[in-house]
Amino acid sequence: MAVEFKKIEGDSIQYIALVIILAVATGAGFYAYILDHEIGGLNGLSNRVPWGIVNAGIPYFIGLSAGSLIVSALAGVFNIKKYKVFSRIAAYMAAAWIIAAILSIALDIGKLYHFMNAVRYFNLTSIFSWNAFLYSSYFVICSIYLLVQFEEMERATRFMAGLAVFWAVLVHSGTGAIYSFMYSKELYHSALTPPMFIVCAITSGLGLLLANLYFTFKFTNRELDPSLIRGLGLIFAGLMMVLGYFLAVEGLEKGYIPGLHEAVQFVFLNPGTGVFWSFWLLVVFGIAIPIVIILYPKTGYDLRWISVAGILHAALVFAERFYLIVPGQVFPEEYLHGYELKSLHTLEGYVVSYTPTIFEWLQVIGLVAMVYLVYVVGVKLFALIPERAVEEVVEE
Amino acid sequence: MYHKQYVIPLILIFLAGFFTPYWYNAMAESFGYVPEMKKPAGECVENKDWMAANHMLLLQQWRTQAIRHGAEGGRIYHSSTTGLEYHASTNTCWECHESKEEFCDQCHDYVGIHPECWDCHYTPSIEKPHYQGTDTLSKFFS
Amino acid sequence: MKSGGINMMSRRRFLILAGAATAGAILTPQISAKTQFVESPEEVESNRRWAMAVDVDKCTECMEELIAKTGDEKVKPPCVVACDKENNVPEFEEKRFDPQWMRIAKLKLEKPVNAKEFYIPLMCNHCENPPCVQVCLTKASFKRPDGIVEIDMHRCIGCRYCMIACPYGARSFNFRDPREGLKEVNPNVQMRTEGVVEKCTFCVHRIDDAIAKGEEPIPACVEACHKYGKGALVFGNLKDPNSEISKILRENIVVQLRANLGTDPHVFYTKLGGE
Amino acid sequence: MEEMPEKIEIRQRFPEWREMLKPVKKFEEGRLSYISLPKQVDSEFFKMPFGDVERDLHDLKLPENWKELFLEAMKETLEKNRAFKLFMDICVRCGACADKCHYYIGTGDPKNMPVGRAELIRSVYRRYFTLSGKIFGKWAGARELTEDVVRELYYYAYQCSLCRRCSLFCPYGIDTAEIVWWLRRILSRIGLNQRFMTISIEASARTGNHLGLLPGGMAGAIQQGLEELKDVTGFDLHTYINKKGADVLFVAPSGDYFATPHWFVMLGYLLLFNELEEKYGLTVTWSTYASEGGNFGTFHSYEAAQLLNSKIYKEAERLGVSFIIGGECGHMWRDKHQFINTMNNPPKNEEWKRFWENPDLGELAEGLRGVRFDSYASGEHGWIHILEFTAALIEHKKITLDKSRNDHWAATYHDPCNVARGMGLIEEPRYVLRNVMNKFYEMPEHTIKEKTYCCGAGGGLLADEIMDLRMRGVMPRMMAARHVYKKYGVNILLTPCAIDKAQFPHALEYWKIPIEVGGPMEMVGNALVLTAFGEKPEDRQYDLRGEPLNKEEGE
Amino acid sequence: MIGVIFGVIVPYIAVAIFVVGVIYRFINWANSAVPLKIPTTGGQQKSLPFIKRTIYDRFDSPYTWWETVGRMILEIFMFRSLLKNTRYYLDRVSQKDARWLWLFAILFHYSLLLVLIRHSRFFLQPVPEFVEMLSEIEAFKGVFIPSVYVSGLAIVAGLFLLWLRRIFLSRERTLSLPSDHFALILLLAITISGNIMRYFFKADLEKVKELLMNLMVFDVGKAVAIADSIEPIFYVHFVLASFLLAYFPFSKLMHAGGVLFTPTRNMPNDNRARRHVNPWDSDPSVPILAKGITVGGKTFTSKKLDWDTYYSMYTDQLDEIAESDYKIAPEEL
Repeated sequence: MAVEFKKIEGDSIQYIALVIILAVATGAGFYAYILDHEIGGLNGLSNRVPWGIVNAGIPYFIGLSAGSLIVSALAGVFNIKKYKVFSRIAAYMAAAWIIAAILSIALDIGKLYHFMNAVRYFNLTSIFSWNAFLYSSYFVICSIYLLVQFEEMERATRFMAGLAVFWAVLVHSGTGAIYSFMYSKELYHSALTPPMFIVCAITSGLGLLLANLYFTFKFTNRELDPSLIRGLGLIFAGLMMVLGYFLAVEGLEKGYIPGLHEAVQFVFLNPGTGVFWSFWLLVVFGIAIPIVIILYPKTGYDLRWISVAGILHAALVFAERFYLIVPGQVFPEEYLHGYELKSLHTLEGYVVSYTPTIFEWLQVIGLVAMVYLVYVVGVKLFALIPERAVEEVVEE
Repeated sequence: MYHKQYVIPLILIFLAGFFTPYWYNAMAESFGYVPEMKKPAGECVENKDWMAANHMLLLQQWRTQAIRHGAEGGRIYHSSTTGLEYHASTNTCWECHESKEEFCDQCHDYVGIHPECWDCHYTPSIEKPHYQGTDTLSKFFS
Repeated sequence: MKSGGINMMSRRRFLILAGAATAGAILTPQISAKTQFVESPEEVESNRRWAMAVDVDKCTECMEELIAKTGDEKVKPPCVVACDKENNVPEFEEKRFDPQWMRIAKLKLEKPVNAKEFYIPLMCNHCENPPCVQVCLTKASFKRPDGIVEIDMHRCIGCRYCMIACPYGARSFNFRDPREGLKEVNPNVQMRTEGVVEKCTFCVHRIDDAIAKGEEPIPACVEACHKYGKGALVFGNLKDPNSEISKILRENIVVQLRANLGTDPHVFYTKLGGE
Repeated sequence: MEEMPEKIEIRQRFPEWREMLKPVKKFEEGRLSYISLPKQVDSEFFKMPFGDVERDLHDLKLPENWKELFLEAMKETLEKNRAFKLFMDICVRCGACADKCHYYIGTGDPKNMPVGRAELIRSVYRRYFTLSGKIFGKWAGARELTEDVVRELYYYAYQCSLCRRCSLFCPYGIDTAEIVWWLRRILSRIGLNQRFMTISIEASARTGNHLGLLPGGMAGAIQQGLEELKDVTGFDLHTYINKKGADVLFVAPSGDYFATPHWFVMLGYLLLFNELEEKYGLTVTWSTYASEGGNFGTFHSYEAAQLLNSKIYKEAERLGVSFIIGGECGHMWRDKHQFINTMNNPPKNEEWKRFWENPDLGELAEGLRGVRFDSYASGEHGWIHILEFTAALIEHKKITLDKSRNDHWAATYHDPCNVARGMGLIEEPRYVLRNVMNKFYEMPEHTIKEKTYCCGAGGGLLADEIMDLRMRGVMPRMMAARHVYKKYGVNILLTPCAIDKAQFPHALEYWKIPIEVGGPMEMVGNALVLTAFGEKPEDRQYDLRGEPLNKEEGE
Repeated sequence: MIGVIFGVIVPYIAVAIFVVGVIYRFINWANSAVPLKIPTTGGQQKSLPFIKRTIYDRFDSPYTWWETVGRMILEIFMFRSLLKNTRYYLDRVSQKDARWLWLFAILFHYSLLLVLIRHSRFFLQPVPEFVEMLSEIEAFKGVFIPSVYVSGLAIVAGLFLLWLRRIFLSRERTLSLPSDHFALILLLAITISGNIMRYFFKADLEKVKELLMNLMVFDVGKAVAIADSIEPIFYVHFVLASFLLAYFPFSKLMHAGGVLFTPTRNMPNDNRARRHVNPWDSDPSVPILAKGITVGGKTFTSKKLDWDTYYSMYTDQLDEIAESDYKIAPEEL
């Protein structure tokens, strides 16, 4: 018998309270945005560091989305039937995260109401322009994928799953390219970025999904088979190792170039900066510890520990995005090789500090809250969660 | 008639809603208000009636042209009504239409449209002192 | 325009249709200016390429004098002041988001101790291959046929991708409403609103005006530099072999900033470190 | 075993709109209800206009001026009922209601869509009561009233079970049941009544109950039940009938006195009442005069409904009870919940007034103090559903239950349409069931609670001659039942509705689903430990159906 | 001439018909009685205190006045009944939510609301700020010139989707009458002509507003003068809109007002707490049938079965029950 998906009743006090809290958080985020733009300059950005954490939200959310979708499509593309129970939640989350990503762009740009220009005057040479197309098409694909799942159209689901995975990889490479193709900033320019993005996307999306599944099933009092989660957890751990490998290779390669010694030292060995902390927190708490949690037998089978690992990793991937975007801007470029240049009237030539303000954090948190609001409302409106996620049910 | 307590207020709300313009305009004391524009000096670039409906298209085309091609062919406008040539600088229009309040705003306010042109572009209503060119710098450097 | 052969809007009917096309569908491109407005093709193939040359020696001299005179390490020389006023560049207390089209940088060799210090002006380099134009989502940054890289503020969405892409840090973002930071207004140059990116335009309005009148164009900074400074800045048409700038480029060793990126900037620095 | 019946063919047709306006000439076999005989509608106690003629649908024998009578009745209806008038006017034909109707799903007949059914009369309305219909005729969707149209109206008016499922999904709440109900009233004004329901109405008007049971018969039936209970429990139980001075009047649908599986519910009632009387001293009486809870008048017309339900408040007043408990029945609760207190004056006896001043059962029997009804009921109404009553007793721990006695049942619960959509009684039965049994499973979400599907025999359609229609109409419910049967191994379908209990056994057989039918009170009866009689949980050896409780040990 | 007829006479007539028509319909409906309290209960009733009644039940099965109002508001502003829509598959056991109709309906109705609010700038002087703000937000001010109003395009899309439903879905095609198509086509014509006027053949808005302002104060002389100078394209839109106004009260479009009257939604489910009195049967001590009903000049009276009649009919059996002191016990064998 096929898996049965069922809406939740959504009438408990806790549920309504959760919706209200999330709505308030979302509202606070948007209010922070309005304040930021009405007054101006409330964020920590500067003319040297024009992209901050709201911008880091774009790759972060896209990553969560793509990761989630790839998990969802596991069942379809690779025909792993037992993960079919999660495919709807994952695909729905993917669609929700992509909305957050697009909104993240919207919050970030200075003239929101001009955004239609990006569609009207599509610039073929701009990677961002392509990404705008990729994101919106990706959202459409996610939605169709979800729709065919709701309609239980088997073959269409298979096809859409394949297409969605392909598109997720494409979108992610594209997002990586936004940063990696920027030859004007030495620390940005790396061919490893797009593949690393994809790995990072899958791990973060998967990590958050693990926690998400655990909490969802717990709060809806539905049965969840730990072995299913364990299977996903192993994939999670494996990919985190790949991610660690990529980070190491990229860091070593940059450190090998004499011209970049100073910059690399600044990034990796200078504990006074947020960049340093973002990197090492990611490595230690975002990668090493989650891997240990999952591989250590005592914790690796415990759903609670697995979800802790998932949350740790997913949260600290945001630090990875920070580490990706900010150092390249903070560290001054060399305009004239061999010369030390210090501007009299601007901050050029100086190491600029970038500290996100509360307004920026509120925007990012607001977007996360919005995604969970969409999710929490979604499980009431749509049949997303299976009645029980147990392996026997699935294999029948 | 049954349920008078609901139906009569409903009818009243309907009437109040439908006839919003009456009480609204009565409160604003603007019954039958028609804007009066100050007649600008000189001939308009194009036919007046046509301009009333289409000036925004003209300005948009002209500005795009002027920005993108500038000296290479975007700045001169040949009127098809008068046959005259107009040179596009950001202030060409103000030569005839001396006052934004008495010309542009009259219509725009009337139909509730606020173009964002004047967010950036100079209007005669700006009170800050004009910059007169590099000559005025002599007070700093000489 | 001397030729006067351009009849931009020959028929009113055209405008009606143009309006239709612009609004009809989002994806319909705006009626192409080239096909509809510019009728003589040789005008598009421009015979001008604007560029600037900086005599670092003179510039340093001027700055040192000024600093000595005012005692202010960060004094703004005439070129910068002229630029700010001419182009309605606002001034804000907080340096973080204070837009600056032109600014002076202090330069010194990294390794040898007590090396001589130079001053050079920094501005938009009006590259031949501008990365900002490459990455702009909306084609708001564009390169005119005469080589000037400009921003169409009507289109800019404020994504700041161009600021990331620009190798020269030439661009500033308007975090605040720039009109708050203006004390004077130059009516001939549009102001900006918050949320768009701006940068040096080589005083494009002056160039266009001058061309229309048949004069030699001169940007405000160059004008001020010659009037009040040492005349370190030279502006001119590279395609004209007789122009002063062509001569300078022929006769001097010139340096471009970050030439290795292949962007081919068109602000040239000469006499770096003295001849 | 699990295959579908061999022969069921659902032909969906999508004719043009013009064809929809043409009356149907060919009536499907098994869907056409017989027209009443004179003895039913021209009897002393139930006299309808022009009931003195025997008719069939091919020979209507309408009165001469039937057209005027029809339009006059329609005009009267439009004035008397805003719902009817409004529903004539505001339908936008969005189609949201179409596949909500179980008869449409089962038959595929486009005129069985709720909107299609309403359009039949709406087209007549347009022709005679709106300007556009008068001017544009067919193009405004209007049509002449002819004898063929009347035939069609009759044919389709009696293919609706008044379940109101369409009304739930309609964006304007258009209630096809309301339209059909008043249409049946209009039809009755020109002498067209359906035979099956008028048999019961007439019997009820004459004897007090639909089955035509005389007082002795009814007493005998209850006595029979008490005897069976003696076999099951071993105790001498008793009950009261027509007893003045009792605390509570109990009214059950008359099916409960005889039919199976209703009968087991009856036993459940008796067990509960005995326990209450023995333990707390709360006396419950039955009545031969008010022996019918059901009300087939609610399928016929306002007046017929009023005629039938007028007895009960009178009897309550005569017996001097404090309030009334109603048994397990579906449409009865539409009538008792929404109609009865408008159609009648509530009782005015002292006991009633006193109780409703402080509606606490402790006023009647001290041991039951704390069980209150004032959160939702008042003395102007005074009816309590037996399951609400039981739920309250369970909540206040007034009765002792042994869940394990129902372990041989895996149950699912069918919400009767009128109870769910006319009353809102949704959680109480579930509360009771969860407390009396361990294995309780819900059917799929779209088929329960307020979205419940009709059994296909309500609204007077329990007639045998329309068996085809009934079996088609019950299909969605049966599909849901089969789903839980396969998924959870459910073996009993519980429903607090007499018509359901009559319909489902046939339907389950027809659709080849091997499960039983019962009522929640039967489960209560099984689980109820008669502590007042000294019963211990393990004492009971048989359930109410006479099956041994511990099969494995027993065999 | 065209201006006088279409610019002055037609709108006056249309507005008069609309206002009178709508009020007539309201009163007409209100003149019918509501005999019974018949809410369709979509959720758990208010009952015993321990029975969980959720927030949704409060709106689906309202008990108090406020809950009923809440139900109506949700119904009117969220089309909640349509949101619950499901679809039945003959070939499958499962049922699915089917919310497309809800989506299209919401798309159309909310666009219509926005469009109407935006149009208020032609009648109000000065134009209220929120109207301007709304226009600016939905138009992406500054991207297109003239600005593209999203609601103006969405309303066309919504109407088309609703119409395509009626054309391509066989069930909806069957039950659509010409008047259903007509209403959609009329609205499409109005919205499309409006869009054409906005983007392709422009009319002078300032004159349009002048015309309307003068019409409003019955300054016919001025209005006629202005009306003649407005571009003809305006009259296509204007006359169609006037026709819609006049057509509105006498068509199914009146569902907009009717939804407020619908007894299955606007009544609380509190039958057991508060008695509803039937206005044409306010003293129901004797059933109507026992009083007799008159049809076609003849009166039909049913005999009333009150206790005395009943007793007289079945005296012996009832006495037998009375003898056993109204108690039934199993027979002693």
